[in-house]
Amino acid sequence: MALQKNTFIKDKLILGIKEYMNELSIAALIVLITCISPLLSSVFLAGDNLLNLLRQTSYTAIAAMGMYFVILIGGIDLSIGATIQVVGMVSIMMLTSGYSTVTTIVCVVLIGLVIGLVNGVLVTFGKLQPFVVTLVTKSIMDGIVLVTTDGASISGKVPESFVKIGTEYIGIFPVPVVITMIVFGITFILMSRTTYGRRLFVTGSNKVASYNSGTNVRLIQISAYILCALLATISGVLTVARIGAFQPSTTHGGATGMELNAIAAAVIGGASLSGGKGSVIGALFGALLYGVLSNLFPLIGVNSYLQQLIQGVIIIVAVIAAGRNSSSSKIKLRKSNGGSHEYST
Amino acid sequence: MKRIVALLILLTLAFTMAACGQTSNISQTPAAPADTPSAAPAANEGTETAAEKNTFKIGFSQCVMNHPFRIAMVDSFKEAAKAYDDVEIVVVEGDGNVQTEITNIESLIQQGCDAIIVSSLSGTAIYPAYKQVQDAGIPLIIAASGNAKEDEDAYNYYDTFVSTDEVEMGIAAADYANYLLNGEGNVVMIRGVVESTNSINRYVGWNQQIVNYPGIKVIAEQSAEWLRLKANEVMTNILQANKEIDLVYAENDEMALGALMAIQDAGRENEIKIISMDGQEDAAMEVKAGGPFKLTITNNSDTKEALAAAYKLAKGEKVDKRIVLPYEKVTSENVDEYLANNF
Amino acid sequence: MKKFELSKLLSIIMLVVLILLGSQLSDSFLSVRNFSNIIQYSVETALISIGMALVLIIGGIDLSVGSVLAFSTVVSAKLALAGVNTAVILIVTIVIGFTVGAINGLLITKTKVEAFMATLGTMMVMRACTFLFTGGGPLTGSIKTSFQQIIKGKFLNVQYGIFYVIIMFVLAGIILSRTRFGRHVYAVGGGEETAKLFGVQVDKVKIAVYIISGILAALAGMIIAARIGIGEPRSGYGYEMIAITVCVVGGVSMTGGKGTVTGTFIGLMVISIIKNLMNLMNIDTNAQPIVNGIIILIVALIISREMLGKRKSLVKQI
Amino acid sequence: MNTVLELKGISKIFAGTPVLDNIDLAFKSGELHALVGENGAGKSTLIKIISGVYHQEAGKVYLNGKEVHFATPNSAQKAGISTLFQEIQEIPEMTVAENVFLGREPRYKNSPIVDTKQLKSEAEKLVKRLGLNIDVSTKMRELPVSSRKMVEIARAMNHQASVVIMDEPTANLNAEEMAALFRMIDELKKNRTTIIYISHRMNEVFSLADRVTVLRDGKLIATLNNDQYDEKSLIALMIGRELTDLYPEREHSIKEVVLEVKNLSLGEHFKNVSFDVHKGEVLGLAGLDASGANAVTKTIFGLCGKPEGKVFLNGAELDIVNPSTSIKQGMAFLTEDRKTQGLFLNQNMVNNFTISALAKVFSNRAFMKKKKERLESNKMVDKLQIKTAGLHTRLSELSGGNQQKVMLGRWMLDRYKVLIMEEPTRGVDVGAKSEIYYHINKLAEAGLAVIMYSTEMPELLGMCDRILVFSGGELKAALSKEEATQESIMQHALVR
Repeated sequence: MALQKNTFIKDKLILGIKEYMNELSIAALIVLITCISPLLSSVFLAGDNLLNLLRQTSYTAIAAMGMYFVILIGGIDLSIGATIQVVGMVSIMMLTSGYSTVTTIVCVVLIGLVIGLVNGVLVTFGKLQPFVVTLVTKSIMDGIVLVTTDGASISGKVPESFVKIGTEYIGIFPVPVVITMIVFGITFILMSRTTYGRRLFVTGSNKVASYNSGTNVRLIQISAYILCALLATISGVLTVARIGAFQPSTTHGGATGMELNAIAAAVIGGASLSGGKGSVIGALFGALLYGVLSNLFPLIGVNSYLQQLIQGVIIIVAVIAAGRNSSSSKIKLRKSNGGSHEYST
Repeated sequence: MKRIVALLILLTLAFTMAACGQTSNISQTPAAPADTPSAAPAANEGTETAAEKNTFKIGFSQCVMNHPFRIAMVDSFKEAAKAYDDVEIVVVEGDGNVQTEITNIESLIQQGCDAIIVSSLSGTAIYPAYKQVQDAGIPLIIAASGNAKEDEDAYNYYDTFVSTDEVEMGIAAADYANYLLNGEGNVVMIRGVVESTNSINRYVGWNQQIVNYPGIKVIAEQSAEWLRLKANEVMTNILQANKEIDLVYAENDEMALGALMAIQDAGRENEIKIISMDGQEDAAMEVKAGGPFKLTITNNSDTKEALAAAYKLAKGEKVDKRIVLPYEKVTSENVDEYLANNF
Repeated sequence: MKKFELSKLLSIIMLVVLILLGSQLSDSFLSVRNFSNIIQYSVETALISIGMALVLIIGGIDLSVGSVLAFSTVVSAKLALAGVNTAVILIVTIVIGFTVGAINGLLITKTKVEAFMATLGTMMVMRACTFLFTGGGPLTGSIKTSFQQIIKGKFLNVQYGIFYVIIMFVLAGIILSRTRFGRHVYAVGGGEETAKLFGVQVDKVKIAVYIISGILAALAGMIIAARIGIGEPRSGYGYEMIAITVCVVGGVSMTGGKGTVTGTFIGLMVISIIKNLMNLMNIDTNAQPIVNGIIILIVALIISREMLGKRKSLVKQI
Repeated sequence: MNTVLELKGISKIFAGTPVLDNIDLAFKSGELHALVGENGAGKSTLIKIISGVYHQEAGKVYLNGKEVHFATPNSAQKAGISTLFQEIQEIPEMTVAENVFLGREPRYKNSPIVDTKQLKSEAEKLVKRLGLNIDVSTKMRELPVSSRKMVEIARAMNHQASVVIMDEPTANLNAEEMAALFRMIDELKKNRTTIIYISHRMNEVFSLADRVTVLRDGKLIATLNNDQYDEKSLIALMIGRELTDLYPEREHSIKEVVLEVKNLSLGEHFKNVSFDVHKGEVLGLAGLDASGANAVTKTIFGLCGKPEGKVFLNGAELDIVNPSTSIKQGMAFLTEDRKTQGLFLNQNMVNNFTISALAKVFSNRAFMKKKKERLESNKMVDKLQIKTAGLHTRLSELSGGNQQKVMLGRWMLDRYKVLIMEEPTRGVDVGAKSEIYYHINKLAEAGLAVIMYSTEMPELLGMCDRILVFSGGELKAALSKEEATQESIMQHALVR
């Protein structure tokens, strides 16, 4: 008998722990930082600050969860910062010219959909590297924003209902935080409970095998880019709703840096750029870790360049740690044509 | 497990670095020697009793620290604070990213500042932070944020606005161009990062005024993102494309200097004049040298006024809603004096 | 050479078309002076792109080049301002590039970190170091020494920059196509484990390639310091993306194993000419990213079609 | 005969489990020494230690009496040990000549510059010696599989090694190429080169080996001269028990036609192919490289786009679009290369099992039935006797035979009408082979129509009710079980 019946429950447990090892360790780290934070700053744990922290984190967290889908299938999306810009611009332009909040949101969601579709189609049917495709779409969207606004900010009368999305609270939680939790809930269920999630996951692991076992790989791939762009859209709406005005920023820094933050968060959370690894929780926790540190550093008075330096080091160390954790004891040999063979003898 | 250990090591490292940074680079300099070194917790406890306190905590949020002007602001702020024996200052620096700025300002609020000075280039995007400061009941002073006019939203958030008027600077540049060209000529405009507030303001001012001089034509307008190297290359290409150029207007000195190099390389320094802004030392030197570089308009980086306003506001006194700092036109006439006074 | 390779010809055709188009669009385009300008200003991009091409051929990526460039710019400017001898500056620059490259290489080979993440980390760290080094703004004071001659100097009335570009490409071409190291670079990108089994010292080749990339980026930084005469810490933002674009347009595959120095040169010319033309024609600054993006997309699509066409296979490509 | 290479007390441990346990073995000069054993017996590990890929935990290796320690494959090669690995080792983007000389490129004296002329001419000479007709400037990826394998053989020969290790060298070769390989082996033996030969194909071992060493579970069981064993005794040594019959009997009850292929054509690959497959039948497809046999299986499953002609499934026309639509209509497909085309190596067993039946069996609308998934997967592990630590095990941690069983299990979780198999037992040891055959029979008995494409002749002969032989893109013969022999198949396969 290869497997005993009583191992069934144990197996389920191991399955769970193994699947979420990365996430658990990041969560532990966040808790740890929170616990030692009073030693560094008395302000960090104050109620207001924690809520602020969560709000600050929510924009990145939503984008990181979107990025997770693209990274999962072995792609990358460098255009989300530009997507956030376009979404913000269109929202404010529509709202200030009298469209209602609902109409505006429907419109920008459609725009997000189209952006994702374009990325996905170019990658899938254009047979182009995702890196190149999304770099190009980013460049084009940056241009569109600059041409439309002439670089100037847009402000004006924005309906109260829209601003509330960014500023109000539900219970004690700011709306963006609640929306982050909802997005997380939906994506979590999508990934863990639906066949679509399973197909995404295995497609990232081996595209050809997934195709051969009956997955519509092209559709899955395109859908991942659409999901990513949609979540970027949500992040964009939340950002702009908080501000109630739009400020273009196409050079480094600003929303343009969002793609790298999102990638870093997803990877710190255990995703691998070669695909087929990681989880939504990981992306969320990765973003949270990032948020905790970028909140804590100014409180304890770390110089801004030193902050950047530390962030860089964190990325490297986190990725090294994630790699160590997942590489099993087996030595794998990659075969020349893409497959791999273990030491089978 | 390994992962946790690794991250722990890293974190220790990070905080050690942070601690090191605190001693050298950081800006939490209690002006009053009597103050305890662990300023943050002490201040926090003390917020409730601000009125009875004999020191005031004034926060300064600088948006970015990659430009001489921005650094000069912070330096002058620290310098000015020394004149007060009951002021403690906290400086936070952003990395040019509005999210970081907002986080920083929130941290100033959390640390219980009695007045907050914000210097931002993020236009309207920073307004939520302004609102938070206002909501927290802390006086807000805007310094050198380059807002064109008191626009409605921001006006409600801040207590006073201390800055040069960059639109005026643009107008002055256009006037001087007209003077140099005698009302007629081809102008090349080199712009900074087009979406940055000061580029927009200088651009607005220039355009507003230049329509009054119909003889002056802008024949090329390209961005060089505030950078000397980019300006050098862009200008080289523009020189290639245009045989008749009379004047180059660059939105900052760095770009003007890059353009100057290109003009010298092309051997056209006798036909082209240059005007720009910022009043950097090397630009002033060029003006003094008497070459094509004719004018640089200084932006005022002195935060003495802002600090004074903040101090008054913290004490509960009233100040003017808008304090306009003077700008200075540096030309061959006053360049010696300028250099002697400032460098 | 051996067989008729359309893809090679294709990029040359694209270049020719672009030049013809340019001559129609702008009168000042087709002149010796303008082309010397184009090449003169592509020295830094050329250096970084050659390094990036090598890195892409081994199947990696190096996002840290822009930051390495910035760091070496401020360091060499500081040294030049202090009146240090140019040779010493050169050595220091090479040491900087070597160190960062070696760190990248070691991270990627020894700790098995994905190249993207490892170099993203060093990118942030080096950028931070650059600002910490200058304290934020550019180093004050202008360099007015012989140091500037490294780029301003002329030989036979031709600026050094043009020689640098020619020498670098010829050298890289020889190394990549004619030396054992060059073959091993292709082998590592084409099939790492196979190369290992065949006796190629994969890790050493990888580390060497990242070091080369680092050194070239650092040299580019030194040239910038000489060119503009100051230490500007904001130098090099986005250069990694420009270099990757140059390589991709030149037919270097991001999946490794494919790409040539000739291709990289053509890619560089295409990108530089587009930039030059947009300035010459005074195209609205705001619209430039759009034009740029669309041209790159078209070129990339053509190249990818061409590569697909060559792959004959029974099974339909997904 | 003197000893060239000697292993003393070699042990190797992976993840706490010993894979090799105290192996003593001596290889003599000029002999062909076969290593046999089931997958997991330690053969590949042993040769990887000899060739410097792995390092032993204990024990010593002596080459010509001197102790050696190879840090890298490179140092082993320099010492005269050349290895031909099981998987084709190549750089697809490089030319044949460059591949042959990779790592040892000829150079101009005292310079790092490669002598490309010499490189090319030497490669040409070598390729000629092997009787190959290929241009050495072609890129590897442009060659058919068998030629690529031959190039690799050329590379191994090129080292003028004193020891040549061959791991499954004939796996991708056609008959002519095999003959060329055997000629090369003879030549090498004449030059007193030692050959260490690993193969699952017993007939090769019998005809080529001077001595045979049997490994089982990491232990050395026996080393025998070629007159000391027969097939049965050797297999018994390998699996540790008597194997009654490799190809178990199946109840023959051929019923109605399930799949009807009518005048199917696909470009240059095959023309006008027509045949039927019956319920409960195992139909074999045989043919050399590019004969069309393999293209037919792939085409029917929808991997090659829309072909000309028609295919009927239970009387209704089969809509050939892509694998997804084929699976929906009741087709199942076991791919030939499990690692690149079939399995998700970094995923657990559940994900690998249930993927094809997700829509029909394991979901309610779009939602997964996770409990059912685990339950059924567990049942499948028991049914197929897969050796694993549990369902959480990543596929990369399983042996080849167990991986193959997982792939087979994937198509047993739902009711399919036709199962197409390509090389169902490639790289699988004898024990697992017989188990897989057993399950194929069970499936056929349960009413599945099975189409089997294989290059392993004994397998086709042992398993199939009928064998279709292809050549030059045409269906040349349909042989019944009685008519089919190795000779009759080859006769039709070689017709030009």
